[in-house]
Amino acid sequence: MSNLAVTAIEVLIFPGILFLTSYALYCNWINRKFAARLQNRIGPLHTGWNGILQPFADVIKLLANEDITPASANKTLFLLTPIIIFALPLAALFVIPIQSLSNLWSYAPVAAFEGDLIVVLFLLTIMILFIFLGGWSSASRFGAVGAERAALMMIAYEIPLGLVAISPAIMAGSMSLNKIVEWEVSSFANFLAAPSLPGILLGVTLLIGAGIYVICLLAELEMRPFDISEAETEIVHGWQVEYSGKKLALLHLGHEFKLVLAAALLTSLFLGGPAGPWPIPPIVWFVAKTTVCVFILSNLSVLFARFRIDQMLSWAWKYLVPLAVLQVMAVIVLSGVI
Amino acid sequence: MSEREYIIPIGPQHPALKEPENFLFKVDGEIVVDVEPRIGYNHRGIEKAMESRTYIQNLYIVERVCGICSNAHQTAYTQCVEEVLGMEIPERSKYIRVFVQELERIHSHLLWLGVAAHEIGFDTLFYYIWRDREVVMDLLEMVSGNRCNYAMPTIGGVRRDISKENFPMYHKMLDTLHERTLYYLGVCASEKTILERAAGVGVTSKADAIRLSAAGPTARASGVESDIRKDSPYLIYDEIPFKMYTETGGDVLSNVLVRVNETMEAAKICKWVLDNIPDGPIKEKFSPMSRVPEGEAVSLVEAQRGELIHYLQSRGENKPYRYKIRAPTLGNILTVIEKLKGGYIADIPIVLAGIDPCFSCTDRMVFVDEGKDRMWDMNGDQLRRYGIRWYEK
Amino acid sequence: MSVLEENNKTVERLTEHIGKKDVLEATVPRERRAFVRVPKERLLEAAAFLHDKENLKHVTTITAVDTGEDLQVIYHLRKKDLSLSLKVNTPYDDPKVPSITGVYNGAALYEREVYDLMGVVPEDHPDLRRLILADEWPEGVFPLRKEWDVKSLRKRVDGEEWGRNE
Amino acid sequence: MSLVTWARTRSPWLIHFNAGACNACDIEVVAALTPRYDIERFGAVIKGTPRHADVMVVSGSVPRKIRDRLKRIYEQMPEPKFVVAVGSCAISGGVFQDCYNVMEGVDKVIPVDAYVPGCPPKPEAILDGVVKLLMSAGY
Repeated sequence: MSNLAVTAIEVLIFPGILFLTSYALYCNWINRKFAARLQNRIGPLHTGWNGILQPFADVIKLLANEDITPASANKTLFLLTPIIIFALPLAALFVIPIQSLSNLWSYAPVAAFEGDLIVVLFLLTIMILFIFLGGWSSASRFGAVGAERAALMMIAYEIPLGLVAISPAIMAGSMSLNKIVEWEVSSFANFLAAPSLPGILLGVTLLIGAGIYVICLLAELEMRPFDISEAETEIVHGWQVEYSGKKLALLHLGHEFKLVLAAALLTSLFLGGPAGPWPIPPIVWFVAKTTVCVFILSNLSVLFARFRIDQMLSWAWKYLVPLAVLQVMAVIVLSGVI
Repeated sequence: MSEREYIIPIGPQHPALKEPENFLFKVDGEIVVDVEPRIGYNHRGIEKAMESRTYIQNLYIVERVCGICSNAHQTAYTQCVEEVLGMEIPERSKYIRVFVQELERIHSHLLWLGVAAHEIGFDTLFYYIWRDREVVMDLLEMVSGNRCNYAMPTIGGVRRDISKENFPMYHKMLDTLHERTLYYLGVCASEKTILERAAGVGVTSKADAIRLSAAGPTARASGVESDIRKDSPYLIYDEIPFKMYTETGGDVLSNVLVRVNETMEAAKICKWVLDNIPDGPIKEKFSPMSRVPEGEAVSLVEAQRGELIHYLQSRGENKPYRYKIRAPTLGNILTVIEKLKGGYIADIPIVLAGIDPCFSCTDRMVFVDEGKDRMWDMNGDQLRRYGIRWYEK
Repeated sequence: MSVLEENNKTVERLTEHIGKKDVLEATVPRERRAFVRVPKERLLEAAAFLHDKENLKHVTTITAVDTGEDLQVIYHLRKKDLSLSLKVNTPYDDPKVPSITGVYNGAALYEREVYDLMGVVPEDHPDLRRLILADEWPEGVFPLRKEWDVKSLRKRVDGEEWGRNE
Repeated sequence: MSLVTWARTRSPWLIHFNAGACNACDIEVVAALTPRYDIERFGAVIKGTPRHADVMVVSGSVPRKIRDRLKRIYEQMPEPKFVVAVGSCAISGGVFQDCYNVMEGVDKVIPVDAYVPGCPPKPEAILDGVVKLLMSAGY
């Protein structure tokens, strides 16, 4: 067995495309099921065990449906957007530490390099640009308004999102997700061995950071209360309004990858990634921790009414950005102490 | 029209409108500059149809003017006919009519509250409210046999009696409704995201409400004391002790508070009716071929959405000579246009929903104007032009 | 003073204001209801009087009736404890009435409605467009007039039998 | 049963179109979403745009003006598409037969695959109609 074959399997099957796709569908099911239960409903039930195959059925059906391109749409952009929105989060997921095939207890990501955190953040930003283009190219007024709103929202949450994601990196002294996870594991072990006041302070600061991060992720994922760009009752489905069939399936998958990516980032940056006490392999920890993150996200999203775009913008700039800056400053100060 | 403005059509198929309706919004960025309502997608020609049907047949068509306020329409219709006939209906039937009317008010207001929550993107609240609304639907089903379109009032009384053995159960269900509504009142008055979206949004002043002849809860939310049940009591409303709620804000929040308070008041009225209902017959005889003497009558009813007027002119046949219905929503359209101007796109659904529009009522007599062609000239921007052309396809 | 007496007083004051010979018909069939008929030339005067002096600030609706000889327009005005129906008649060949939108701002849509369905033309209406009728609806076909029944209306508008086949 | 067929029967996305109904059918369609009936158990979701939908739930007697809109919305749906006519009005015009401005039935305008009678039908009946349609629509 050459190294190449292992890498190929890692990319294509586990923990690569196949695993990520099924995991994304699983996360979608978790999200829907949790939301339904919190809303006093049952949610998907008759498709597979407790409806677990529901997202799978949705995607298969969409793939088989007719694909309509509006006559007045910009054909190239209209075609390109779903592919890119599908591909970007998938690409970003390859740098997330999940599970290595070469060693059962190792969680080195498929593609790791110094600075991959920056790449992930960059990909997240680029995605919004393509959402904007996708909405704009569909030549529907609802699409245009949705695209405009998506871009406006990005201005509000992208800065705190980036700032907060940097703070664990500052502590770890590395821009690599894998290294950040390793730092988390070792420093947590150190802290347990010898608890100290700066350690507690750092923990609290990072917790605040995680809170801000969750809020930004809700906006990134266009979940309530920030589903402003695809608000169903206001502008139908916003920038997605014109997509159907295969393109819609890709958009759906892309959105679900984004959900996984969000949960995985949250896990990697603040919850110690796939690491955990010994006899359980990293993959189990990864699944458990990301499921908890999805639960947190879906729980928050059913608790609120949708914000209006201007409210969201002013709120983000008034509170979220300063808080994120303060948090990063606190982390820098503490990193000097520890 | 400036460069920055473009037009967003809402309706006739739009998730915020459960009914076919078309509003044209000229928007500048996120701000609404002008609104043009185009009512008429639901025009069925009921008034004309009624002129060729007998009085008993008309009972059913009048009920289906609107499925949400069916009992209000039937009450108004039967009152009209009975007034021209000079018929005095049995006491017990009046109580039953009020009972069903107030149940319908609870059902309609809870429905509205849920839809309003949905419009501001608060689906969880929508699901909870509609879950509790099923209680009143069950109650209506027990009383009348159907969840909507109850067919209770008939000319000369009511069609079905309510039985005494069920009263304890009715009381219990009404208590549940009252308690849950109180809870939702607390939620609506304290939950921050709701207040952000509802307070100070879509304001109508008291002077404007009077000037534009606003009706019902919409007027009461602006501080106008107008309630047919108090102003021009019909059935037994002059005997029932109940309170008229008004708010002074005139915004969406005031609309919510007025309707929630009215829901609880309606539950109290229902309980009062159950406690005080006299025994006796429930209807007078009126045969399908009976003729109604020459005359005219105006019947006013406080439907859930406001003042409802029916006007009957009879020429001594077994069919009406002219029958006119005006539903409250038409009276509130001018108000809602005032409310929408200068607001945000995001506020359109909740402000529209704020008057609890019921276009199937409104449109019996109105036609549509598509008028698409006009928009073409007004629209300079190439891309937006494309958007409109697409919409045409 | 009972409600009925109060209502009678209102109608009396209106009669006094308009002048006895111009009040063609005035009845108070029961408490809280009144019907008054005036010539169409005096409509605005009567409406203004009721709005300003008698506090009937609310216009409920406007009904138009095809009486067989002419068109009758009924303005349903309301205040607490009284719903007064003010009637005017206007001939078929000149179906004009003065617009009351200047006095009652809320009447704008109702006047457009009767304009569409009965062909009653409110003069000096600020915004009298064919708002409600569709563009393809033929000119001069007013569906609520008695000259049309459902069948002939369908034939006229669609040029053929439309909908269910009999 | 192929995989695609299986997926289609398990994932009907609905669009609700009110073609001049009296609202009774419409509130019952909405009620089918709510906790007691919860149409999502069958994988059905109400979508706002015809492009995302597979099944159109139409209520109402189709007044003259809505006719073109109904056609247009139907044409915007991707294939394969199904139509469920909910309520007596959507089936035959119901009580509004012989009104000058109604079409008397959705099937005069677009092809209908399933009829759910009732005035209005209960939410259970609407659910049943959708599920039966999927189980029998040539699959």
